[in-house]
Amino acid sequence: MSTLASQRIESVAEFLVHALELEHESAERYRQLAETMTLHHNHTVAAVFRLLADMSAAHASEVSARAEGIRLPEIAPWDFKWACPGSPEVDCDDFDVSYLMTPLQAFELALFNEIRGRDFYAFVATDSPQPQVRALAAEMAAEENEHVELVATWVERERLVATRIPEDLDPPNLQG
Amino acid sequence: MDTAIVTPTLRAKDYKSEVAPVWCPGCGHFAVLSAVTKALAHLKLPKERVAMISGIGCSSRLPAYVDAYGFHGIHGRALPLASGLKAARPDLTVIVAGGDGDGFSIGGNHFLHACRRNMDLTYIVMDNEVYGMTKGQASPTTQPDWAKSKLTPHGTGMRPFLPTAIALAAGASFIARGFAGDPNGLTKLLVEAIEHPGFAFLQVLSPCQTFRPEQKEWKHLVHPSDMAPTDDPVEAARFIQADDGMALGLFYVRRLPVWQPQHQPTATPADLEREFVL
Amino acid sequence: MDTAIVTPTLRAKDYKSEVAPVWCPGCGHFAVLSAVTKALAHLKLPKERVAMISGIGCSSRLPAYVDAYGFHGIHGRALPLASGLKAARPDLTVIVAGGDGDGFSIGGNHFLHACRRNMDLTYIVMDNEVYGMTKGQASPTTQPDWAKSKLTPHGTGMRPFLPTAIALAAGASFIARGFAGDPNGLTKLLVEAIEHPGFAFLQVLSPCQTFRPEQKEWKHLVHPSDMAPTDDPVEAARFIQADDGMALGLFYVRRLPVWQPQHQPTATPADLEREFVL
Amino acid sequence: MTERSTLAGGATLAITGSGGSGAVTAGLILLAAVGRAGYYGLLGRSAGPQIRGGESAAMLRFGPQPIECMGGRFDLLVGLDWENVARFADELPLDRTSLVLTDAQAGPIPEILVRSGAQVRSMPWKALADAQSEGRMNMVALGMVGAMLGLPLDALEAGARATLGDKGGRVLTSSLDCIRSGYSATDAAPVPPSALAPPVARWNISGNEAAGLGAVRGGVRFVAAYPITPASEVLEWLAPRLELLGGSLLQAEDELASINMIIGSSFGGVPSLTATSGPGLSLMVEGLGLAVASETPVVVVNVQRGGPSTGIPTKSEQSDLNIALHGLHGDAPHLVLAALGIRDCVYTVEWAVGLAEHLQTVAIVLSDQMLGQSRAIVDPPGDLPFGAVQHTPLQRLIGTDADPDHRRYRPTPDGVSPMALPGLPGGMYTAEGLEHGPGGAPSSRAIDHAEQLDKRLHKLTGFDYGHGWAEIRGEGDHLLLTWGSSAGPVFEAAERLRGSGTPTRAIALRLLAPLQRDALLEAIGAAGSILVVEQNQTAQCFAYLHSQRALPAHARSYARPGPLPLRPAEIMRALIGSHTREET
Amino acid sequence: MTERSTLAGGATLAITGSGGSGAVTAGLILLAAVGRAGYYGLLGRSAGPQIRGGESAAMLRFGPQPIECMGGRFDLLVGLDWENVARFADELPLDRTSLVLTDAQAGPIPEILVRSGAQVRSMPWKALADAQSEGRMNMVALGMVGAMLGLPLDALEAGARATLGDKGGRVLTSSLDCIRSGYSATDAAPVPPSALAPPVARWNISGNEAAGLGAVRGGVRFVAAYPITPASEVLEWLAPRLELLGGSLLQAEDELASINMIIGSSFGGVPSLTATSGPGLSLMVEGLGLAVASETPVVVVNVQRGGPSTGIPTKSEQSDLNIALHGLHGDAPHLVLAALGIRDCVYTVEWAVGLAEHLQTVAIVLSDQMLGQSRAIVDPPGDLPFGAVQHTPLQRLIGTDADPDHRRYRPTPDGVSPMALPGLPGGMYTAEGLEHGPGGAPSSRAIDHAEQLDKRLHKLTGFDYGHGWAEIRGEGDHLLLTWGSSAGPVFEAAERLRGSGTPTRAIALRLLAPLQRDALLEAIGAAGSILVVEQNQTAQCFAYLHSQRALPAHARSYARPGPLPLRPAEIMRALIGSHTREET
Ligand SMILES: Cc1ncc(C[n+]2csc(CCOP(=O)(O)OP(=O)(O)O)c2C)c(N)n1
Ligand SMILES: Cc1ncc(C[n+]2csc(CCOP(=O)(O)OP(=O)(O)O)c2C)c(N)n1
Ligand code: SF4
Ligand code: SF4
Ligand SMILES: [Mg+2]
Ligand SMILES: [Mg+2]
Repeated sequence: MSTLASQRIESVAEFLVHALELEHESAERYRQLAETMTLHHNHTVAAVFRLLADMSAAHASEVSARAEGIRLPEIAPWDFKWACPGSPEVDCDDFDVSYLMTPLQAFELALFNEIRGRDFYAFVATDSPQPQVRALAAEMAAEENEHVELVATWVERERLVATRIPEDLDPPNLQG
Repeated sequence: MDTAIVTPTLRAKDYKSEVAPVWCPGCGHFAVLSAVTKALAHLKLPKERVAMISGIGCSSRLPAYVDAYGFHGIHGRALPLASGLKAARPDLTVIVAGGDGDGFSIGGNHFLHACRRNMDLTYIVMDNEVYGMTKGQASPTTQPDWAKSKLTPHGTGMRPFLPTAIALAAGASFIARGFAGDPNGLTKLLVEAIEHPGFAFLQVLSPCQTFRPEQKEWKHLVHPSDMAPTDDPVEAARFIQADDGMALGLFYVRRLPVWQPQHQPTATPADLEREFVL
Repeated sequence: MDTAIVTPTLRAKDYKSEVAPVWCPGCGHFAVLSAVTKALAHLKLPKERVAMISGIGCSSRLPAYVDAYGFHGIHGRALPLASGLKAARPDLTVIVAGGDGDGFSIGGNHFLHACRRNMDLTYIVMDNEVYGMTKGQASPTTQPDWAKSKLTPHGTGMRPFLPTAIALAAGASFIARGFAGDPNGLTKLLVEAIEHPGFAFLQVLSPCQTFRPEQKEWKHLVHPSDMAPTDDPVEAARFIQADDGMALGLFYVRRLPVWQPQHQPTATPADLEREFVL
Repeated sequence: MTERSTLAGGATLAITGSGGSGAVTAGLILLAAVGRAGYYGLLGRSAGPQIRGGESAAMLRFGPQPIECMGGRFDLLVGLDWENVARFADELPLDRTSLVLTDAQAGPIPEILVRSGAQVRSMPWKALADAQSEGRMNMVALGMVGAMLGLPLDALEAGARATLGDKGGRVLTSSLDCIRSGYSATDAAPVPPSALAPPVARWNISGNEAAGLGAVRGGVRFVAAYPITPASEVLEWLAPRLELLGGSLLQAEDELASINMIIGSSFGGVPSLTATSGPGLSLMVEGLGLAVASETPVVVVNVQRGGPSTGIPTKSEQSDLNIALHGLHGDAPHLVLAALGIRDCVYTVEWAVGLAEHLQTVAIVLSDQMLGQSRAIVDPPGDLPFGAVQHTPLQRLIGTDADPDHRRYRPTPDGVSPMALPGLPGGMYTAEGLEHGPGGAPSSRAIDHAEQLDKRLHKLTGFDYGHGWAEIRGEGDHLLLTWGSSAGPVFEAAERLRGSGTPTRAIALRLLAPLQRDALLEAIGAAGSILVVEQNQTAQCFAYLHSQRALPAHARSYARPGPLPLRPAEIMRALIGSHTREET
Repeated sequence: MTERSTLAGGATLAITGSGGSGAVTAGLILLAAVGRAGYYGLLGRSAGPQIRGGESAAMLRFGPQPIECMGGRFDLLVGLDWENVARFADELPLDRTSLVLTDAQAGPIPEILVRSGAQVRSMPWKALADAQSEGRMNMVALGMVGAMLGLPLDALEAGARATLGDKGGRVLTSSLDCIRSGYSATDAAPVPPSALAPPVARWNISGNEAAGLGAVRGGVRFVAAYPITPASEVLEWLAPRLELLGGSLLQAEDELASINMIIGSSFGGVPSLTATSGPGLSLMVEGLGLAVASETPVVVVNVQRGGPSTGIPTKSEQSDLNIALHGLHGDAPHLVLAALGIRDCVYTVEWAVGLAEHLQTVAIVLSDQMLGQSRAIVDPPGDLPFGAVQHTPLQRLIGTDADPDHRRYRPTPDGVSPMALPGLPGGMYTAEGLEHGPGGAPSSRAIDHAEQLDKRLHKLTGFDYGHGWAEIRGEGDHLLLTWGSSAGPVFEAAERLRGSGTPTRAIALRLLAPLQRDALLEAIGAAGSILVVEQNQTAQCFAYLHSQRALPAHARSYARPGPLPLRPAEIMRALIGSHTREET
């Protein structure tokens, strides 16, 4: 799936809204995953997702800070210029999540997402007709790239210790 | 205008309640929850004017996860519950949510009549072609040869229920299909459904991670509808009969009279008593 | 052949029971009774192999008037009653009869699922667009502006239920419309319906003399369908969407897999017990 | 011929005839006429199995005191014709002092009536009717009977106007002509116009109308329902009138829908009700359980008919007590009330609405075909005369902005928690049918289950219902205990027993659940002989009272199914043996 | 650690763990293993609200005598991990003599367990598991526990093979490796292979499977049903097996359909059944009334769960007795039975089918989540050991060509009329839900109504049910009276009381309606102290027995709702006060 923006981003304000949405969405998605993993007692993976959520949230507030004083346009969820079905760090993934997932799988998922995020910024950094946007996007791409590298090291480290968690032999719980 | 009270804009997550979903991680229903909250945020609907109504099923757990008024009713009866609420309280935005079992099996009759009645409701069916909550039996939308449930060891052998075709035949005024894997498209459909005056039916393909893992493939099978939304039932019928069940979008939308009692009181019970006097 | 036992041929009247109908003189249901007996006679069906199943309503009184096995069940549940019977006894000719209230209002869900299931049943709905038995309230097929019932003083304001459209959308394999005022045409449709392997739905316009006297006009409004029976659902959908509700004839017929469990015993309960042994 | 009637100055009569003869219309006019003439009255009816037309009978009893049951015998039988009258023979007991009026032209009187020994008089109805341009035999007969009963002509005319008013001028004029012609053809002494007219205008009302009125008096503004005999008239009365009150009625696709619709509307804050009969109630029990569990107030008026299953739709019986009390799965405490008469339908339904709202629960009100489809001339019901004073008016405890704690299901001393209505900013919650904690979140914990079960039970059992739980009349060592519509014949039986020297007390239960056991045991006191009277096969109330240990061991049961109404004489016989005067 | 167990040579233990830890699977293997080792056993389970995964607990009790309830305390708690184990604290009572096994790596033991005072021992499960190529901690723990319990290794291995057989070879091999590694890592003395194996191979069966088996033994060949927790396994067991027997199961669109479908198939002559739980039963009551009125035999197995409304789907309760007895509108007598244990599900359902067929009526069988979803090692149930001899085998009276009179509903001395099946030339009739005459034609006549009501009641009350109506054990001045699944803890309580010098008799009712009142009163005799025990809030059976005047005035009630199972100790306490040995 292409991770490039579907149309050109034309202004700083527009770009900031995209960046904010990307980071918020990402934070929320990780937070949700962390909660569900907690509910299903997969604490290691929950912790991974919580960490990722915090990273995205921190990023979001950075973007917020940059947006200080700028009038941001309101963009409907479906009018964002993503090329993925949704924002790049959330809705490009092709990953299974399961309550039995391992930290390795979680980091791999995160790496995949962070790469989409970085690529988005990188694409805008070359594609936007607006030099200010290009500059800003390049800066963000660089930051995002640090994330990618960080997560990549985590993935590597996990690969060394990873064990396969055997499948759950227990039957599902009945409800309703 | 400087005196206007500005309510702070709510983000989607502000419409989430504090209750943690019991759903399996990876369940499509999460995306529906997220789309619902995005749509509410986009429409800037005051939380207290929204009512989420459901039946029983994994999908029907949705109301508790939205920070609005809610009613988690009984299996198959979400639509009448919502219809009664809307009839009595036209001022509310009433959204009904449930599963394919809840809505098309035990609740099929109410679906038919809700389509006909055309009250201003939004009905989201999270279709996973299975009964998730009761451990994976075939639902009306299950393919006839799906034989993984012990209750139907050779498959149901029945033609699948075609939700959009039934909705059209029953007279629904808004018929659309979304996909949990396309959350923003889904949000858009949901916003349109909520804004539509009348009964808006939104089928959402929402994979069941646990009992229908093969539905992971859906993301490769869905495709945008190749027809612009029509208001012509004949055209819509033709499209729907030919549809592979995987087309996404708004198929049919039509302005039809909305059923909503709204009477001004002109008498008191004491006035009515006069008719009995000899 | 001279040794063959010749059973005397039964005439239609031999299929009438001794019970006198309680219907109002002039009620369209008489014509349906007559068509049923004619069809049975024409098909030379042994009475004891025929089962007439119904719900509650004036129309649902039919079984007692036919000299065959019968079950006068409860309101809206004729189809499941018949489906259970047919599942257990595939050797019988099972005919289901009832009204528009019984079949489309309270019984709507079973109608949907019976169409999908496609068991070899014949379902006759005597449609008079009213609840006759309970003194004339609006039924699902009643026009929205019919305001003669005190329960709906301004009319129902709801789009009428389109039985043939719903049947088609739900997957019925035989869809036809007859008219009580055309008893021979009706008999022909009925014979075809009974002979059709699968779920045959026959809507019969059957005027209610008492609560819908204006239905006397129907005889001037009905007309033969201008389409030959089709097996193409798209074509049928187009026709039905454009139909004025007064076209008579067989609209749609298609060979589809018939749902019928029929298993040969290969074990005894004692055999099954072995699985529990440690 | 009225001398044998137990109430001085009244009579019991029936008008029979086949479809088109107008027996029922004549009965309706006569009821309106006796009302205008200052009497109380009660009009019941019976019909053959035909959907329309067919034989029918109108049964009227009237007199100077309120009429609460049809009584035991008929003074007068007006036979417009004799088609299939045998069908009604059980319902129209005649004896030697009864009088049968007919027109010889209608043919010979059926053997079964002849056997009663009643006197027979032939009247020239047909001839008189033929003499009019648009002669109506029923109206001629009505005129004659009115004169013989000593009713003023203007009362008959007014009755005809009230009854036929909407049929259009010609029908009315010709009917009035016939009535006058019949009236003047008798040799009865003329009666001064409306001699007995009471100071306060009385009401002419059916039980089903009364139930509808009780609903709106109680505050009901939304009804969803599915038609069913014999409850439909409740709905037909309500539909147009709710609109006048700013409310509405929705005809649902079935009873599963109707009960859930009113749960939805009530959740929205609008007091809501439905009406049905046995088969419909059966379909509602799952919904009722949801209302109990989610603490959403709803009221169901169940107009009972003969059971089981489709049973006898047009006849009365009190056989739905069991399902009303116990038809919900799980431990699902709720209110069950029963109307004690036609007029009492107003009170009982009004009270039920108030109780359901106040206690945030389900109230099932049992009426029956006899109450619902009979009409009566009654005193205007004033304000609700009973119920505990401190709770008046009974209404829902609504959450407000000022509430510090909006947990929907939080336990409170009386078990009732304020209910936030959609629209209240701070009150958001999800109503639940799953067991839940105080905030409404689903819970399967033992402690939450116990707490919520206890809350839902305690709010009902701990409530002070005042004195509306029963109607108690008379004193005596003998006790007749009953419920619902059997109150009428029971009260009359007790009164007659007292009159004939057998001091008898009568208790009719209006509130069946929660049973006011202590009050009941006190009211029963040391009664030497106790008979529990009800109209069903299996003595459902008798068993219920025993289940609550509210009956002494020597209490006996008199229970028999419908369709025939209970009669005072059989109750008297059952209580004190056969030495009571023989009347059916 | 097993010395405190009431049954010598057995133990009660629980295995807890979160989703994926395999606690339930380990429990299933252990049950199979104790069975192979010659013990009886009972395995229950509990889970969190998550649809899949989440915390769960398997609870096993085993011993040399049949195990009929979980007992009052746990000897051993095997904590694979401690996730949310507090949820189960109520269900897993521990005391100072209990032993908790865990792997210290699973983290600190929750406070609530520490407080019980139980000893705690840490085991190297994780280390042992990690040493295996596909290490499963649960299997290592299982091996260790098996060794500590004195089970032979071959029994554990056979248990694993039986339980995991269909998961594929790798899963099984690695599991066996782990079991062996755990087994050999204990210092327990080796046990000879399957030392205790009984002469007759016992069964490993759940209550829901047993109900299914009872159905087919009774002759059921058609089932229509709609899935619902906790009844679905009855259906899942039946669906493929009915086909082997030449029958079938139809998954219906809802419960309204399923009940009417089986009425249709039964009308066609095929014994038919459905299974459901409270909400589904609620939807079926209208259909059940039709079956009663039309005299069409059908059986409903109602696997009770916590109520009211959606309630607590996964937990047990005995709160559907009211609706089962009284949930039908009108006077609609029918049979109500309750299974007294897992093995008894076979008998009770088989008997119910026979009775329904023979008496042409409805039989509702009450099971519950605890019976239905627990598994047990039991003796093979032989032929139905009870019921009146003269009616064996119980089956439908089918009309034949030889019948002179084919009026379907004609009264007969025992109230049962031959039923012609479609296909019989002379037998045509229309089955009716309206009241009817003997031939089936609708009738609203009092005489027909009385006759048919009487027929339908009398055929049930006049029947000789033999001695299957209850199970009675022991003698004594004290009496514990119960019904359904509470029989297990009640029998154990009575046995323990007898053992400790308090002669106590126990009666468990299997046939609740029609109540065998005379036999019950005789069995109650002159008991000095009587306690009616049941698992619901409102003492439904206690009230019912009183309603039938089948209880002396001094009888007391011990009723409490679910979800916690009744325990022998609380019953003992309730019967004779607090001087019984303190156990929860
Ligand atoms: C009357 C009734 N019948 C059956 C059930 C059991 N039940 C609970 S949820 C469910 C099906 C849910 O399937 P669906 O609506 O598709 O939701 P999903 O879990 O797949 O999201 C069933 C059969 C019930 N709760 N009530
Ligand atoms: C559960 C239930 N609800 C309502 C009724 C009342 N009822 C009997 S027949 C009928 C409607 C009949 O209408 P239809 O099926 O159109 O038959 P028709 O009399 O017009 O032939 C109704 C509402 C009932 N018997 N049972
Ligand atoms: S069982 Fe299926 S539908 Fe239910 S929560 Fe899990 S994935 Fe979702
Ligand atoms: S009421 Fe109407 S439908 Fe019923 S019998 Fe009379 S004419 Fe026929
Ligand atoms: Mg589903
Ligand atoms: Mg009709």
